[in-house]
Amino acid sequence: MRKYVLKRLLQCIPTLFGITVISFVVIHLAPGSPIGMQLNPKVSPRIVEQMRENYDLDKPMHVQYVLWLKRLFKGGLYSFKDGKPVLQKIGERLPATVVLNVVSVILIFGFAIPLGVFSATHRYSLLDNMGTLAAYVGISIPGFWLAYILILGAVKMFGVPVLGMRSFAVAELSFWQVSLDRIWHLALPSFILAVGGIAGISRYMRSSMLEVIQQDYIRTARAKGLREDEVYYKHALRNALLPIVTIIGFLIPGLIGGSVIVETVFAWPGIGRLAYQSVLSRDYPTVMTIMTISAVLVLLGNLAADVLYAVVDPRIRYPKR
Amino acid sequence: MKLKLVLLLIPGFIILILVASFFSSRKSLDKNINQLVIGSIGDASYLNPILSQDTASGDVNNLVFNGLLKYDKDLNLVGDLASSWKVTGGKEPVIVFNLRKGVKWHDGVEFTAEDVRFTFERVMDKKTNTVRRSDFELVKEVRILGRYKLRVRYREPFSPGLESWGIGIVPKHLLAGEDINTAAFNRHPVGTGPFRFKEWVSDEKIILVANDDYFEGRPYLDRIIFRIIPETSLSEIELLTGGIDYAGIYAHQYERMKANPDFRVYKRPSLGYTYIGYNLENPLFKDKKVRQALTYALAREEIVDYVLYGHGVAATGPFPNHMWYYNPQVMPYAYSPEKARQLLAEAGWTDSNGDGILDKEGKPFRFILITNSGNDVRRDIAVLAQRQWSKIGVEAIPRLYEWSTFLNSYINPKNFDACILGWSLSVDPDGYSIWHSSQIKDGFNFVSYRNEEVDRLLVLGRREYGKEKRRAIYHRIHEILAEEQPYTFLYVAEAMPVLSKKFIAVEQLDDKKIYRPIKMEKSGLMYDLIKWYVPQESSGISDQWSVR
Amino acid sequence: MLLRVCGLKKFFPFTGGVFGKGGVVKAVDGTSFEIANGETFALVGESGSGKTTTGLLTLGLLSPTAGGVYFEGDNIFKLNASEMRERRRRMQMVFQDPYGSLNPRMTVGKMLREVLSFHHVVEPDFVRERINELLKVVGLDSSYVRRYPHEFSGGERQRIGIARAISLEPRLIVADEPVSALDVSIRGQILNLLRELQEKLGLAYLFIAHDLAVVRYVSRRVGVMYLGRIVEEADTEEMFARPLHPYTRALLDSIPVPDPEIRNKRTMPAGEAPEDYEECPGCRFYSRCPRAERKCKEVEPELVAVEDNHLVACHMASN
Amino acid sequence: METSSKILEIRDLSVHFRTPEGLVRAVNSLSLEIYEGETLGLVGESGSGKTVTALSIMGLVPSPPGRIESDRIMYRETLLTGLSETRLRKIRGKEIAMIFQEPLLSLNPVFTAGSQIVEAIVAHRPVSELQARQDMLELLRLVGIRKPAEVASRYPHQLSGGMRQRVMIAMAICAYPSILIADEPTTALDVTIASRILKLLRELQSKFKMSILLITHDFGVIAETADRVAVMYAGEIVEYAPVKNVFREPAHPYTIGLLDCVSGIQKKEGPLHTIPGYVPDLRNLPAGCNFADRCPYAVPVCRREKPCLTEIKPNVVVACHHPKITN
Repeated sequence: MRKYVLKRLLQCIPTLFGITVISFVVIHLAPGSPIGMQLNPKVSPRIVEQMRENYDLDKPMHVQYVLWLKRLFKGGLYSFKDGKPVLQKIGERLPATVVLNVVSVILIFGFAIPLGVFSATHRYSLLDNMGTLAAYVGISIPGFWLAYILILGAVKMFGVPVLGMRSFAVAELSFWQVSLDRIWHLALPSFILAVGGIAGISRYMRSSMLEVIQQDYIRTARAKGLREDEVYYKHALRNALLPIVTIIGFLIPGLIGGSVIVETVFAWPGIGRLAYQSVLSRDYPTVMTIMTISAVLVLLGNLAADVLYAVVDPRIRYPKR
Repeated sequence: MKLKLVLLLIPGFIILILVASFFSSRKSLDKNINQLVIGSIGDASYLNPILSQDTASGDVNNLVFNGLLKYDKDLNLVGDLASSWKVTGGKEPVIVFNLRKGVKWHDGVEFTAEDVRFTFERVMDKKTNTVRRSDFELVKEVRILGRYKLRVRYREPFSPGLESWGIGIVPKHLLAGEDINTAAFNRHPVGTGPFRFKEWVSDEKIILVANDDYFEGRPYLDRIIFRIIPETSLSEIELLTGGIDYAGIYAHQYERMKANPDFRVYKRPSLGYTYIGYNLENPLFKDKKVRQALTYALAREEIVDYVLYGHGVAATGPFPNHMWYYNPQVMPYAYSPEKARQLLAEAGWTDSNGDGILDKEGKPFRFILITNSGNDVRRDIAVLAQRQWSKIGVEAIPRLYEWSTFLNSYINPKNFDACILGWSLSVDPDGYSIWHSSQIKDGFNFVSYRNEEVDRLLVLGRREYGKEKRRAIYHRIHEILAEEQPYTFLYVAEAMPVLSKKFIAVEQLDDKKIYRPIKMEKSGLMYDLIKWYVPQESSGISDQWSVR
Repeated sequence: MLLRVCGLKKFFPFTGGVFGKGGVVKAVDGTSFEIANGETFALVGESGSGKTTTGLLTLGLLSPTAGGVYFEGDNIFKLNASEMRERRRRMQMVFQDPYGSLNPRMTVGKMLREVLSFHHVVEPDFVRERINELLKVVGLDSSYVRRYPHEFSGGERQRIGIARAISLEPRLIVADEPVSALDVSIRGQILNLLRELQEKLGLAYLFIAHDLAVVRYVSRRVGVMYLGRIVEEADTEEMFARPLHPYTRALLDSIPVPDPEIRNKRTMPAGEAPEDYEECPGCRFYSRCPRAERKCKEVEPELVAVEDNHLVACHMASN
Repeated sequence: METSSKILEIRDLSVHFRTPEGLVRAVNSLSLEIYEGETLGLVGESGSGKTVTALSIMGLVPSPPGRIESDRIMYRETLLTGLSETRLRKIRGKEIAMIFQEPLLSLNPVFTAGSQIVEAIVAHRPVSELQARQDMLELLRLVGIRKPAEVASRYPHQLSGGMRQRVMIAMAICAYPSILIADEPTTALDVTIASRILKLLRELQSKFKMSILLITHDFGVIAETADRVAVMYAGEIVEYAPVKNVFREPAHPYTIGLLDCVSGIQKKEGPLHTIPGYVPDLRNLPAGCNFADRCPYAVPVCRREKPCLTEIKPNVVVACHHPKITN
C-alpha cells in the first residue's frame, strides 16, 4: 500500500510539471500586462518600461518560467500587485477557503446521503419526486443568483449581517459568542457552495442505493428475516456508499471553481477571490502558484479517493508492481 | 439502526447549530460603538504612499500618512507636515518648505526633513516600482537646510508639481536599507497621520486606531475599519444590517437610501468625466464637423437620466464644472439631430443609396465603438449612442473587451475607431499627457489629437504658478477642445456616499464643544474625519442624534 | 503440431489488502501439452486450477513468467506486433459467458462487420454476404444481424460468440467453458455445433471445462489440471476407463449420475478433506488425497508416462 | 409419504412482472406441496419460473414490478399470502430459509462471513452477541469447516466457492428452519465441491428433519437428492411425480428430452441428443401447449389447447395431451 501511494505520488510529478508549463504559457499569452492596469494620465511610459524590467517581464518566457520555479522553491516569489510573498499571500487566505470548503463538504455529505437514501427507500413517493425536482433545480440554479436571493431574504426577514466572516458592529464577545457568530456567517456561503453538490450527490446516492437494493445479497438479507431498516441501513447503505467515496476526489475542483463566486458575493477572504483578482490584474506569480496548488490538491484528492476506496472496500487490492 | 440514527442526527445537528448561531448573532449587534466601518470594493495593495496607486490603498494611506501639503475643504493647497512654504519662480524654480516641529511617527521617533528627502529618493530610485516618479521627474534636487527645513529645486517651471508634495512621507528610520518593493513595512505602515495602523486581514478588513499624539489633536473616533465588500450592490445590504457605516452607492440605489431615516446620502460631482473618444487618425473622424455632428446627435441629458438616474451633469469640456479652471462660458452642444445631419451633409456625408446609412464616396458611415466589459454604465452608453446615432444615419457597432485586453490590444496600439472611457483627474488642471501632441506616441493621447495652440497653452500652463494666469490658459484650452470635439464629452457623474446618521462632527470652540452634522464640501466628506464622533447613549447628546 | 505449449508458467503477485503483506499466486506452474491440426485437447480442472490462465497465455493475451507457446512452429511471445496480429487471426476464443463477452450496444451485424473489416479478411463488397453465411453456419437466421445481444437467449448468444470466433477462419479456437453457463437442453446443441464446425472447417480446439462429462464427447485427449499443473494426461476413453491420479478419480466420481437408484451406493469422491488445505513442499494434492503417504508430503511427483499416451504425476500411480 | 403431513402447500400461484416490453408471465397457476422431511426437486431450464416460485414462498418477489395473483400459500397452519411484513419476517429465515445459486453475490461483500451469520442468529434467537458468536462457530463446524474462527473473520471474496456456499448454508440453518429452499445450490461450484455440498445438505436434512425444496436444472442433482420431482417449463409444472417414476418412466416429452440430454452427454459417439428450438417468450406465450413448438410428438391439438395437469397413475401428474405411459 505504501509503495502504491509512493508510486502514485511520483507519477503526479510529471503531470504537475505539464500543468504548470501549460498554465504558464496560457496566462502569458493572454492579452494584457500586469503593469499599467490603471489608465493614469500622470504615469509616463518610461516608468512602465522600467517596471517591466523590474518584474523581469522583458525576459523570454522560458527564462521567466525558470525564474518562477526557482523562486517558488527557494523563496523570493513576490506578488506583482502588492509586493507580498506569494506563499504568504496564499497562506493567509487558505484557512478561510479551507473552512468554507470543509463545511460545504460536511453539508454536502450530511444532507446528500440521508436525502439520497430516503429517496431510494421511498422511491416514487411524493417526497422522492419533490426531491428529484429540487435536485434538478439545485443543479441548474446559478449559484450567485441563489446567493443574492438568500442574502436579501435573510436581511429583510431577520436584519442580521450575513456578509463576511464575522460581525463588525459588535463590542467585545465571549468565545462562545464569537464561535456562534462565525458559524452564522459560514452558514449561507457554505450552503450556496454545497447546493450543487447536495443536489448531485443525493441523486447519485439514490441511484447507487437503488442499484445496491437489486443485488443478491440484499435478497439474502431479507431472506434471513432481517428488518427492513437493517436491510437498508446496514447491508445496502455500506455498499451504496462505496462509489460515493470516490466522488470526494471529483468534488475538489468543483469546490475550487465555486469558491470564486461564493467568496466574491459573500465578501469571504479566500483563495478563490484571490485567484480571480490575480487573473484580472495579471499578477502572474500569484496566478501560477494558485494554479499549482489547486492542481496538487486535485491530484491529491484523486489519490485520497483511491486510497479511501481501498480502505472501505475489502475487495480492492492494489497491484504491487 | 445506529446508522439510520446517524443519518438523521447529522442534518438535525447542523440545523440546530444554525438556529443557535442566528439568535446569538442577532443579540450581539451593537450599533453605538465609537468606530467607523467603511465599505470598500477591493483590498488595499500597498500601505505605502510611494507604491500605492489604487484608491483602496490611497484611502487608508491618507489616514495613516501625511504629506507636506494637502487640499483643504475648498480644494486650496494648505500645509500639512509643512507649516509654511514658499515658491520662488524663475528658470529653475525653488520651493522652500518649513516643517512642523515635534511631529512624531507612530512609533515615537520624531519626523524630520531627512524623512522627506528619503521619501523623494525612494520615489526616484529606478528599482522602486512606483508610478509616482513621473510627478517628480523635473525635480533637480532636494536639499536639507535644517532639521525642519528643506529646499526643492526644479529643472524648469512645473506648477502641477506642487500638489505632488501631498505624497505621504515615509519614515527613513524604518525603511532605510530595505527593499521598498517587498518590505514588511508595506503591510505594517508607520506614519504620522491621525490614525495608527493596527491590523490587516487580507481581503477582509484593515483596522486603524486613533493616534493619541496626532499633531492636530486626537481624533474623536476610536477606530476605523475598512471592510472589503467586493460586490458593491451588496454594500447596501451591509449598510442596512449595520455591518458598515459608510459606502459609495450606485445611482439606482439613491432614492431608496435617501428614504432611509438611519442614513444620510451625500452627493458630490466627481473629479473626472466620461467621454467617447474618436481615433483622429481614422479618416472617418478627421473632419471637425463630423465630430461636432456626432456630439449634436447625442442626447446627453437622456444618457445621464438613463445610466445615472439623473445624478450627473453634461460635460462641456475636459474639466469638471465645480473646479476653478472650468470655463462657464463654454456652452454644451444642445441635442439637435437636424444640426448634426446638416453638418454631416456639409462634410459630404449623405444617404445616396437610401439604405438609411450615410455614405461618402461609396463608403458607409460605419464604425466600431469599443469599451471595457464589466462596466454596465459604459455598456449602456454604447447601446444608447448606437441608437441615437442611427437616427442620423450613422452606424456604430458596440464591442466589449475585458479591461486588460481592451487596453493592451486596442487602446494602446490605437487599434480602434471610437471608444467609451472616462478620466479620473487630480485637482491640478494639467492635461499635458492627454492632449499634447508629443503624447501621441507613448502617452495617453491615444486619439492622436494635434493642435498647435493647445500644445503651446499646455506647456504654458505647466510653467505658470499664478492661479489667475493659469485660469485664463485653461479656459482657453477648454474653449478649443469644446470647439474641436476630439472627444464627445459626455458627463461628470456624481459620487454618492452614504453615511450612517449616528456620526456627528465635534467642533471645539473655546471651552465648549459644538456638535454639528457632517457636511459635504468640495473636497469631499472625509476632510475633517478627525472630528467625527459617535455619541454614546448616556452622553446626553444621543437624543438629538439618536439612531433608530 | 499446430500448437505446442512448453513449460508455461504464470505467477501473479498480489498485495495483502491495505496493510497486509503480499505474495505470489502460481496460477500456472509448468504446463506443457500439444494440439495437432483439427484435434481437440481438453483441459479439465476446478476453478483456480489455472485452466483459463493457460487459455489466455496460449492466445498471447497474457505474457508468461516462463515457458513458450509455439503456434505453427513460432514462439508467439517472440513475435513482433504485426506478426502477432496476423497470428491472432488464426487463434480465436469462445468465452464462458456469452452475454458478458458481447458489446451490449452493438448489433450482431455491426459487431461481425467490425471484426471482419479490422482484419481485412474479405473484400468490403462481400462482408454482408460473409456475415449471412457465418450466421447460417452457426445455425442462426440472417435476420439476426440487426438485433442486439440482449434480444437473444443464452444458446443463441453462444452461437454468435462462435460465429465471431470463426469469422476470421482460425486454425485454433480456445473454448473456455463454452457450455457451462447454458441450460442442459442447449448444451447439446452447442457441443454438436462445435463438433460439426471442427469437421467442416478443420478446426483445432483447446477445450477448457470443469466437467469431465462434457469433455468426453468433444475431445480426443484430456489433461487434468490441479493448482496450475497437469496432473494426468491421456486419451479421453483411457482416462475414463483407467483414471490413475486420485484427483482424476475424484472428478469422475463427482459427476452426478442421473439415476436415483444408485445414489446411496456411491462412495464419496476422494478429497474428502475440506478446502482449507495447507501447502506442502510435496504433492499439491497431498492434503486432499485419500492415498497420501509420507513421500507425497515431501517430494513433488513428476508427470511421467506410465503407459503410451498416458501420463500421470502421482507417486502412487504405478502400484 | 402418506404418513408425513403437508408442511407447505401452494395452490394456483401466478406471478407476473410488468416490464416496458410487456407483461412477463413468470409463473402460471402453479400448485405443489412439500411434506415434512422430504426433498422436493423443482427442475427446469433458466427462465422456467423456479426461482420466482421460491421467492414467492419467501414473500420476496420484488414488487413492483412483480405481482402475485390468485394464490394461496400455506405454511403449516399459516396463510403466508396476505401476511403482514412483520409476521412474514418472523417466518423468513426462522421457519423457511433459503440459499442461493451464487454465494459470492449473495453474501454482502463488505461484512465478514462470521458477522453475517451472527446477524442471522441474533435476528431469530434471543441470545447475547457472545453466545451468537459461539453458535456461529459451531454452525461453521457443522457445515464442515475445519477452521471456523479463521473463515468467520474473512470477507466473502477471500473464500473459495465451496466455502462460501457452506457459509450460506450455515447462515440458512442457524434457526433450524423447517423448510430449506435451495436455489441451484451447486450450479456455480466445481463438480467435486458440488457433490460434497449435496452430501452436506442430505446430512443436515436427516439431522434436523428439514424439508428441502431443491431447485436445479441438473437432473444429476435431482437424482442424487430428491424424493419427488416437479418439472417446470415456461412458468408451469409439466410433470409432478416421485423421483423414481421420473427417471424410470418419464411421461412428458419435455422430461424425456431433458433426460436424454443429460445421459447423452456422457456417451462418446454420434451427435448428442438435443431439444430443438428455444424456450418460448414469457411475454407472448402460445395458445396451446407451451412445449408444442419443440415437441417431437406434437399434433394439431397441442397447438390449440392447453393441456391440464392430469394424474395418469398414482402420484404421477402430467400436463400433456399425449403423455407417454409405460407399463
